[in-house]
Amino acid sequence: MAEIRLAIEIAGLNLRNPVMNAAGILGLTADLLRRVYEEGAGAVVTKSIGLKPRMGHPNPTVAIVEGGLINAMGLPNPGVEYFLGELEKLKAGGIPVVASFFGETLDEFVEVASRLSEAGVDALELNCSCPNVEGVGILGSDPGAVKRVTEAVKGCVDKPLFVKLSPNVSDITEIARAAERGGADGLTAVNTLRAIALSIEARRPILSNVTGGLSGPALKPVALRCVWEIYEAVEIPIIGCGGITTWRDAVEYLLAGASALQVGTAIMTRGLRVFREINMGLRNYLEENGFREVSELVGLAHES
Amino acid sequence: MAEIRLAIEIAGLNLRNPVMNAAGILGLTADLLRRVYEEGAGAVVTKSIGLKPRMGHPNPTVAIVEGGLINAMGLPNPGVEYFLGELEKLKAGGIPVVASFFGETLDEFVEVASRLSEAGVDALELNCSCPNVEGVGILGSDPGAVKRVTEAVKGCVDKPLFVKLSPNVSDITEIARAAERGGADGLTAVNTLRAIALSIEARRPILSNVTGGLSGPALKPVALRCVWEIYEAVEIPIIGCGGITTWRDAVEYLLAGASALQVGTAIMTRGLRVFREINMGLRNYLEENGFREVSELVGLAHES
Amino acid sequence: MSDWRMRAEAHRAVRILRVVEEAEGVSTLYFGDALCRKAQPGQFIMVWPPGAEEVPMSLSTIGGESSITVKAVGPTSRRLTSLGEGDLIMIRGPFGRGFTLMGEKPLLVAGGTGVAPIKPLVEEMLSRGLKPTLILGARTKDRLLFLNRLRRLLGSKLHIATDDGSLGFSGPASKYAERLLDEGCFDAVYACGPEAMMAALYRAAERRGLPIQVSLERYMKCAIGLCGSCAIGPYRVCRDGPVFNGEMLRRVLDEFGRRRLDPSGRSTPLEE
Amino acid sequence: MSDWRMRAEAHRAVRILRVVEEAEGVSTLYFGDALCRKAQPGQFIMVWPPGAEEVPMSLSTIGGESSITVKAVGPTSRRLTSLGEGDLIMIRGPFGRGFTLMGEKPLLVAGGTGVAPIKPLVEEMLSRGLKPTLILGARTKDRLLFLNRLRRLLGSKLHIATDDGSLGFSGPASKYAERLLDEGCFDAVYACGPEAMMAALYRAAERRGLPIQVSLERYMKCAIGLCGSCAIGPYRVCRDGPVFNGEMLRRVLDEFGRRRLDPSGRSTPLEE
Ligand SMILES: Cc1cc2nc3c(=O)[nH]c(=O)nc-3n(C[C@H](O)[C@H](O)[C@H](O)COP(=O)(O)OP(=O)(O)OC[C@H]3O[C@@H](n4cnc5c(N)ncnc54)[C@H](O)[C@@H]3O)c2cc1C
Ligand SMILES: Cc1cc2nc3c(=O)[nH]c(=O)nc-3n(C[C@H](O)[C@H](O)[C@H](O)COP(=O)(O)OP(=O)(O)OC[C@H]3O[C@@H](n4cnc5c(N)ncnc54)[C@H](O)[C@@H]3O)c2cc1C
Ligand SMILES: Cc1cc2nc3c(=O)[nH]c(=O)nc-3n(C[C@H](O)[C@H](O)[C@H](O)COP(=O)(O)O)c2cc1C
Ligand SMILES: Cc1cc2nc3c(=O)[nH]c(=O)nc-3n(C[C@H](O)[C@H](O)[C@H](O)COP(=O)(O)O)c2cc1C
Ligand code: FES
Ligand code: FES
Repeated sequence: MAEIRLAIEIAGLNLRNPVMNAAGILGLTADLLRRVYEEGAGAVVTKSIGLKPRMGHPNPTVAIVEGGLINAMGLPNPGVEYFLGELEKLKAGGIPVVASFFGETLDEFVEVASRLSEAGVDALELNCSCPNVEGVGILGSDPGAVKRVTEAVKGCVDKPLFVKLSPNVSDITEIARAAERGGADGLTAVNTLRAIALSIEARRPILSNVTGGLSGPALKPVALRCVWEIYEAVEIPIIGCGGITTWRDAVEYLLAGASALQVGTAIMTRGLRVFREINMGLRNYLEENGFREVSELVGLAHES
Repeated sequence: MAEIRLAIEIAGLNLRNPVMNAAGILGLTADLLRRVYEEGAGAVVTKSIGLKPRMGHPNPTVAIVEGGLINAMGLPNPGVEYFLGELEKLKAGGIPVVASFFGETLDEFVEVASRLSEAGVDALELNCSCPNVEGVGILGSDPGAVKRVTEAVKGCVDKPLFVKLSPNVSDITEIARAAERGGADGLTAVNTLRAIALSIEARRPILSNVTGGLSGPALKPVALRCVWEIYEAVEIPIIGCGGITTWRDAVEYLLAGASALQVGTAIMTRGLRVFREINMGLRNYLEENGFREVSELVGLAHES
Repeated sequence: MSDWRMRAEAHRAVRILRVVEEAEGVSTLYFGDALCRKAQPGQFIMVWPPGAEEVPMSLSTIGGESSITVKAVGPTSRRLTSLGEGDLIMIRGPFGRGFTLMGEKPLLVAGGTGVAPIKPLVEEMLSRGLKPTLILGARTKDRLLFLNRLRRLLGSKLHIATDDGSLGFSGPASKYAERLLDEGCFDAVYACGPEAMMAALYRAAERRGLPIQVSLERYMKCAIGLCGSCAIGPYRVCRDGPVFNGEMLRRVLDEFGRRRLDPSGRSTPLEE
Repeated sequence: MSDWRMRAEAHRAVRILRVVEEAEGVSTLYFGDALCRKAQPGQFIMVWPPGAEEVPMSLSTIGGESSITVKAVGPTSRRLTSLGEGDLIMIRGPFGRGFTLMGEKPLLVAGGTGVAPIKPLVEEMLSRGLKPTLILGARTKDRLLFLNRLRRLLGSKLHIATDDGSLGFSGPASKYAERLLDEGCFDAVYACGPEAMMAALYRAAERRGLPIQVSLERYMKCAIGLCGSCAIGPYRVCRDGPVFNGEMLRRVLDEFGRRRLDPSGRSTPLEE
């Protein structure tokens, strides 16, 4: 029997398997990201890094709802200057690193991306979709703005650039195409859905920021639809993200058109073993269905 | 102790309680809607009625996902001409009826609304948000189109008009304001989120239409956020809809700003007793928290 | 955690274990499924052979293995009867309310593929110590389904009726049933088959003051009680049925045996 | 069906049953909650008095009633200590890994509000037949928490250490602990209190080859192991902790007792 390979190639990156942590999940320190890699991830993704340190929103910053989690962390991060030290530690370990980043202006986007890029990350992920920060969140629904930011960043970095899209738009293919035209090497789909949780006893919103982003299984059907639509609209590869909890979810995303995967909320429900679980399940699925490589699954459901 | 009242007034309608079935749920026949009313609903909402009969999409038309249901019925309906007969039967029973309707052109919207209105329905609900029909779905994300359709319909009917909004937009307050400016007497928020379900065994989408609309608890946090945002953007009343399953959900929607409620998917999980369950729970909540009327709760969480 | 995806309403894939041709164009497809194992006789599932439509089918075997018995009448049923061992079908269910046991000496009447839900009902009745009598009807002797199995189960309590008289009573099963009802001392009636037959039996049972249950078919889309396309009067066949008792039938006499909704929701005459 | 909203991670409202002032600015808030009833000693909950922030608090009573013991040090803890009977707080949890029972004759050391998770640990140990000895430390005698209750539980196995010598040993509890460790034949060490104290005890235990567990505090946002803000080395205090054993501490010696992340994720020196 032929050997089953979990390794993938995406936008020039060679990864031992297609499963990463999602941005903002355990990505604040080198030590935690190293652990994510040791637990079996194919690459690690950092917290979204901005120009200046940010404390984020006051607690409560998370609320559980049926099938998911709403968070409004408010992009806490130590700022790019500080974070270069963490990247150095990570890169010393030879771990493939995708650096997520954001800015509040176009210049900030470019500056943060350049510095991360010089620090030797393997790829960049442009977060233009965080629904929680004024001046940044809006970017995600304006194709023109997405194209401009992507272009500006691509002009200054020589690393593969993924643009992470927001599902809170009328037509995600329009944004996807804008990013592609701007020179993105790949797309991450998707960030969280804007949502709210209320307490009927406190008679008020639970999150200090009032609204937040819905992640987890409740997000999955919408995120999967986004991947499906984007796959039909662009040529560049897609990293699927949203509610992936089991290997079955992973296979669904691959069949819908994702070439790689990110896992966030499932680390709450399954723990860090989720990376090994998904990879084991993927391997079995490939074997039982007569496939040899993950790439054979990508987009397969579009052919039916 | 003062008497607790579940009765509400919304856009001139006086209803014995605030809980209705959602459009498309059991709304094809007078007999079924009468049963919904007998099971305790405050008013009944019809299936979305168009000009001509439609068979809808082939099966499979529904798929279960974590926390919800994806449907792509394809707006099957007997056409307005035929449906007038059902309305006659319903009105003979003195049941408050909200007639949901749609068109594929502006003229169709006006014609269907006029005929339903003449048939003596108590209110109309303009479905501009069904994500499954070409030429209609698009309407829901274009504020100009929403305003024009609303205006045209309002110009020809003398019944309260609710406009039902889609959550698949970047900024729902823009659409809400467009409907208000077009003369809507109220808004129903919201319809389903565009979504997909795949089978990894069949390696294809489950729904014959590929994509469908996500309803049920998975939709709730997004729908509740829509109600929250719309409440801050317009003056007209809101009917909250999306994942309402228990009286707790109902109270959350009222606190977020809904004046009335619609229940769909919960009829699958709870059965038709869901209307009585919610109304009983609402009554207890009012009593235990020192309120006397449902209207006292509306929007209360915005004051915190 | 995967609460919803474990629900009976969720699609799942099963492989066909084997196919048995029961008559020309009628096949039984066997498969294994944990939820169908625990179904009640009379419940149905939605069956989707990928590439075709999804359609309702009664469970014709309930136990360690499950089965459906399909008559090829159109594109999807033909697709189903063309499947073989190892092929994959997607199913959801079981749905609806099945038969309720009543009486000690029930008379069961099955016409055509209507025997599908009646077979597991017979098995259930026997295992509970009831004494069922069954009239198995079909157009011709070749179209009698599960004949051997039912003979083994029921012995002399199995009666046959064929329209062409090629075996047993010659004429409609409902007519033969009236005769037996007058002779025997039955205390309940069950039926599944053409709706005209069931309507005749309903009248026969009512006249004699006997409780009756029949299994109805209507066009189904959601099968989970939401869309209303399977409506008959105030009932949803998919959820309040498919088994109707006399009290329910009494409320839908203008439709039972007469009319049904087409897929757009318009009431149209029943032709069978 | 409401699977997720029943999870420990979900917010729920509880009413305060009563408040007991333990010392100046330190109060115990009692409440009833089904999930906290089944917590392990050492686990914590997130507590949100609506209108203020949400903060982590150890469970100081585990059983029919639950409690937290709050020291007023800033806006939220002051708000909590100002609440009274009938007031509503939102909680989620219990979170993290609590203490694991080791040995037969453990030495426990609690400093300040660090006694909060130690009290239910003592109760658990006694109910399992272990023979715990506790050193209860505080700045002054007035700030010794749960003194009566612990004396009743432990009798002569309760030792006191105060910084000002107003009761018991005069000086840091960790110093007194070293003395006891040399005298008694303890087979395990547990500690909760200022991190410098716990670091001293860790070194003392390591030198003597004794297993140790300590309970750490770090800035927490999500408390469900996702955001990483409570990181210490490769561990999340909210999920892998808050109780750390010697093996875990050995991997974080550059941070334990020295540094912690501020809310933006920058490592800063610990000052206590
Ligand atoms: C509760 C229930 C139990 C059934 N049990 C059996 C069974 O055990 N064995 C069996 O052979 N048949 C059974 N049927 C009938 C079976 O569903 C139809 O024969 C099948 O759907 C035909 O589909 P088709 O594409 O082959 O034919 P088509 O040419 O599409 O239609 C042929 C006939 O089947 C009806 N039909 C088609 N689609 C549906 C649908 N979605 N829901 C209901 N009726 C439909 C049509 O209205 C028409 O009368 C049952 C139906 C119901 C409602
Ligand atoms: C696992 C754990 C268990 C704890 N158990 C107790 C206990 O039983 N009794 C008790 O009195 N205190 C306990 N604390 C400490 C308690 O959380 C802080 O005292 C409280 O958050 C102070 O909030 P404030 O607004 O009153 O003060 P602030 O002025 O905001 O801060 C005072 C101190 O509390 C820290 N703090 C503030 N917010 C948080 C947060 N979200 N997470 C962690 N630390 C924070 C600050 O970093 C600072 O050091 C525990 C902390 C942790 C991590
Ligand atoms: C606690 C938390 C923090 C997050 N922080 C970020 C972030 O900094 N940048 C970003 O692009 N996405 C962030 N996200 C979104 C995730 O990367 C991911 O898109 C989303 O959670 C959906 O995936 P999941 O359902 O697997 O969690 C965050 C999500 C969570 C739950
Ligand atoms: C089977 C089904 C059919 C529906 N048909 C319609 C429809 O005809 N018109 C409409 O406006 N909404 C339709 N909807 C959407 C519902 O009215 C409602 O907006 C949505 O289901 C969210 O509510 P829920 O979560 O309570 O189900 C349909 C939903 C379902 C599940
Ligand atoms: S098939 Fe939809 S209600 Fe019965
Ligand atoms: S607080 Fe521990 S990971 Fe978020």
